[in-house]
Amino acid sequence: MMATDFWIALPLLLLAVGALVTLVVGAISRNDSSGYIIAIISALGAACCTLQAPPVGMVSTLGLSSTSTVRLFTSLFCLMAAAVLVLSKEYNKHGGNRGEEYPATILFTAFGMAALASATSLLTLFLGLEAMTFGFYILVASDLKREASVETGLKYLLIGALSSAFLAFGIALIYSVSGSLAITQAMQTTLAGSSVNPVAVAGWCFLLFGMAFKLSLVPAHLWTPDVYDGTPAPVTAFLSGGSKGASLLFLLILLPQAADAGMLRLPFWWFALLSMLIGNLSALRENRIRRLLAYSSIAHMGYVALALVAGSFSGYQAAAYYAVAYGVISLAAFGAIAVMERNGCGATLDDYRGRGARNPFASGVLTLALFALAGIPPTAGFTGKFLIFAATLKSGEMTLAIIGMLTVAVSIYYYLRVISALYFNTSEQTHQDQCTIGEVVVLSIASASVVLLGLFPARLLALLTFP
Amino acid sequence: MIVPLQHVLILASLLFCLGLVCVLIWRSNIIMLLIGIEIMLNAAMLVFVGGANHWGMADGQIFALMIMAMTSTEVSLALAMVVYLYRRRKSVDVDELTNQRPLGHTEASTDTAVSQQP
Amino acid sequence: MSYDPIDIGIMFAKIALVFFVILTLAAYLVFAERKVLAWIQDRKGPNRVGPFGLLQPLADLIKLLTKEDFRPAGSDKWLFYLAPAMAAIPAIMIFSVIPFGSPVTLFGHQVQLQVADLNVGLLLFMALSAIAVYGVALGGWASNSKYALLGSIRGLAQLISYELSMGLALVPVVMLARSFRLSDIVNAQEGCWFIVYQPVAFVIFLISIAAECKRIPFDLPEAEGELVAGFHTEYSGMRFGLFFVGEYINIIVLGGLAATFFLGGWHGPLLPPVVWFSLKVLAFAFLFIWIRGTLPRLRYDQLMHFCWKVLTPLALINVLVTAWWMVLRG
Amino acid sequence: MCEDCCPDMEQTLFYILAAVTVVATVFAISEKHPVHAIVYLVTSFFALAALFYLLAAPLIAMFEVIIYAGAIMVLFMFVIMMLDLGHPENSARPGFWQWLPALLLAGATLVALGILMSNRISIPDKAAVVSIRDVAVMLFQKYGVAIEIISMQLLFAAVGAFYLGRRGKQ
Repeated sequence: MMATDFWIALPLLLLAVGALVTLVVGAISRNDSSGYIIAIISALGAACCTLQAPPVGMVSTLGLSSTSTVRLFTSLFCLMAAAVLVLSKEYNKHGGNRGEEYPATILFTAFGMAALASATSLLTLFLGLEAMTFGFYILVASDLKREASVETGLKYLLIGALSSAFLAFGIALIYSVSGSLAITQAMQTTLAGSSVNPVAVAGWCFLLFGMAFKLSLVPAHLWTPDVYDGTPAPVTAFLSGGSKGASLLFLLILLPQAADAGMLRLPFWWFALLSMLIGNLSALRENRIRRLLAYSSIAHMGYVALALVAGSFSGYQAAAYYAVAYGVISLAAFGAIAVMERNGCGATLDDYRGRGARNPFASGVLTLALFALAGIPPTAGFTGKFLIFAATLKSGEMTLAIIGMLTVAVSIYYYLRVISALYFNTSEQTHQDQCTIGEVVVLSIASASVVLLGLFPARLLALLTFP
Repeated sequence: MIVPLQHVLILASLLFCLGLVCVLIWRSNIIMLLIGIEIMLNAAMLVFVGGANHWGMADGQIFALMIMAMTSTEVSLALAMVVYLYRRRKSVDVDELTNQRPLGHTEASTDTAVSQQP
Repeated sequence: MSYDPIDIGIMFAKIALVFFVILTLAAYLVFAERKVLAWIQDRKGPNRVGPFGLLQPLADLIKLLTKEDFRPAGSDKWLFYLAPAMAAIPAIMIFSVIPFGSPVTLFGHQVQLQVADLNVGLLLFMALSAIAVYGVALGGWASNSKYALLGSIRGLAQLISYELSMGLALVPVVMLARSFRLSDIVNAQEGCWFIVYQPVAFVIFLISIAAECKRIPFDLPEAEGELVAGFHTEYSGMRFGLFFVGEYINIIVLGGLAATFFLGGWHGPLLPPVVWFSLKVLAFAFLFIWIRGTLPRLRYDQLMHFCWKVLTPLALINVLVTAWWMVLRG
Repeated sequence: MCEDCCPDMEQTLFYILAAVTVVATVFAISEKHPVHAIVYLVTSFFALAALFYLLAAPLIAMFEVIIYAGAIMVLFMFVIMMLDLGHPENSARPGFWQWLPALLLAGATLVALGILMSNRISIPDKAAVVSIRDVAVMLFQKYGVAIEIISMQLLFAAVGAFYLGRRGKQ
């Protein structure tokens, strides 16, 4: 193993070793917070390593790549894990959910994401995705006090296993055509443009259907509201931001390698159309805030699919930008919800009435995140949508772009409903909610990045390069 | 290669479809649902092994091996969840796994003497 | 693979020989067990049928064959009939990969004294012993009886757990021999038996196969003090006989495997290879009987804890140490 | 086609085993009784393992039996026996309306696949034999990272199962 190999593998190693150390320390020490602290340190350390790593190209001995995109996403996932750990520490203490397994599993999930990000073969890519999903099965079910949490975990597991079966079959068909698991080779053989192989087409259909489950695109979206609703709030933040981001990255690693992705235009077209319409329209009727955000996430994945319809470099760049932006935004949104729930807030919109006065900080963050989701200008949500629609229009998908813009306009209504519930309903003032320093720091950083990403997208876009 | 690759692929798709049918018709029974998913994954493994044989490379076999390991983790976790839920509500019906229903809703309480045993 | 009629004939002859020897040996192992136990407990044992009671196995066979074949009400007919076969057949099949003697030359043909020399022989053994679990599980479940069900649940847990430690104990053997093929493993021990390099693995393997045979001190699935007869409580006649014989076949086969993996298989000075192999197998069989005569039964939780907290970690450490040793030695 | 001594026999065996696999799977999924379904499924996996052996993957064939038939299905069996789920009369048999969409969907997929695959695949037929050693070398050298990922996942399967199973600390 050479030194560059070591540098490239270091974030992965840090995350894995951190998870193991957390488990061991948790088994020895009686105090839960030591586990969280070790986990946070190793996640941050992994993020720093990713930023420090020398910019070398592909390394053949380990089969891990280290392009700027890869390092951007790896550090994003690590930072997100650290943020979620900070948020969970207080949330879990409050909910009486003890144990070192939780922080260790968060690190493991981040490990899966990082492995996925740096994969150069379909095997590592698939296993990274599965490891991440597997971590989420445990995390979703982690609230043992509530039966509903384990129920949700089981449901998520069944859906996840089904989707991984589709994914595995799709990859198998692609392999049987290309004869290689290396992504570059497999993509160039199966999406070659001329002389399309029917087996490859079938493989891609299965693969896309499997990914539709993971991304909750419309024909495979039904699990999303239930899972978002039944999961501990910090985990929802990670699930919404991290898992969607990693699944998008899965597609973004594969698609740009193809010589001609034109044959995938049609499925993405339908995914985009249905997700945008059904996601936004279902959210209109929803009264529980997490289910509302779940439908909104379906709609946002529709926008990303729109960017993939474009199929050009700018489309992929827009999709990657949106993955980052959506990750940060949902971290802010669900982080704020976690803070509020920790202070005894219920699940429906009615419970959020008057929260703006009781908890101005969390409400402010939530409002900002909702503005970003709605696509109000100075935020990352606006810039992301702008990039997506620009790429779509450039590729000539006029109808779809116009439908997309209309659904964005519709979506503003239900985001505003939440905001109006927060601020424009007076309720009896009882007491101010408490926020810990960690929560304030995390939410402030997340909100600041939502705005900064929106104002200065160029720096980020420069990092998002695709072969 | 003893048979053309197409025949392997057709057999695998047949198995995959059978697994899918199993998942779709036994939506309410977690055990059968998991079995259906296992059948689907086995179909994927068959394709990988056939492909590995066709191309004379070991990659496909390794992927099949990894699928096995992955699916065993999934099954063990799923069954742990089933046991957890069963201890609390005496049912393994997926239709009851909706958060809107009142919790503790039980059905067809069976003899539990066995579950107390080691 | 060539299809010379003489080869095919030799193949069938080998299969017939193995069948005959194993079944006879199993029957006489029952007799030997009764004799040895009697000797340990200072009594005479069976001595009425034939000279020194030597025809006792035959009498037992006749008794089992003429007994009523009984099936409890509410039992699952097909599984009830299938289970004894599922317990006995894998045990015999495992013997097909065991080399029981050095290759000999017959009619100008080189003949391996082994039914099938598979390149994954060791894994075949693991696979078939995994299948053998179904005999216990289905037998107990299909009987529709509480004792049988409890016995088979225990049996399932025990067999899966000990299969793990057994597999881990075999990993160093594969690492040393660099092959899954049993004839390669035997040949690799020509100079020095693996028990010298791997005493820990040998002990773990021995304990695990005692548990796989469901013998005292690990006979929890059929603990007669608590569960009447465990998973085969409801069986009678020849179906019970199959379970019973299957257990003794298992002893022979696992003894043969222990000899193959750790004691150099058929290697040995002076005596012909086949004799050496038989001696080793019989020594293991005697060891099992001896253990049965002297040790008490474990409690169920002790049984599981012993496997998961002692044997498995120990086997893992052993694998690790062996790996380091092999890396350092180069 | 390989120039092996007896391709016909192996070919016939392949089709027989394929038929056994499919038929056993059909029985397994239409069986109301979970234990019977598992027995059929073990048969199917056994036949599938033999198919893998014929397709020159003896390692996968053996692990198929050890892991699928010997561990995963036994785990199912264990849970069924421990939770006493072997009473089919308690679970509703799926009605015709549950069968219909499933069969339609599966039929459509199957027809599509059949049409797709009946076309000749224009890929070269390289018949190299993959030995167990090749698999091992590639597994531990080229795909070392994959091993690490899957071993972490196996560890966390144990962690998750223990976590769900603990009662004292709740």
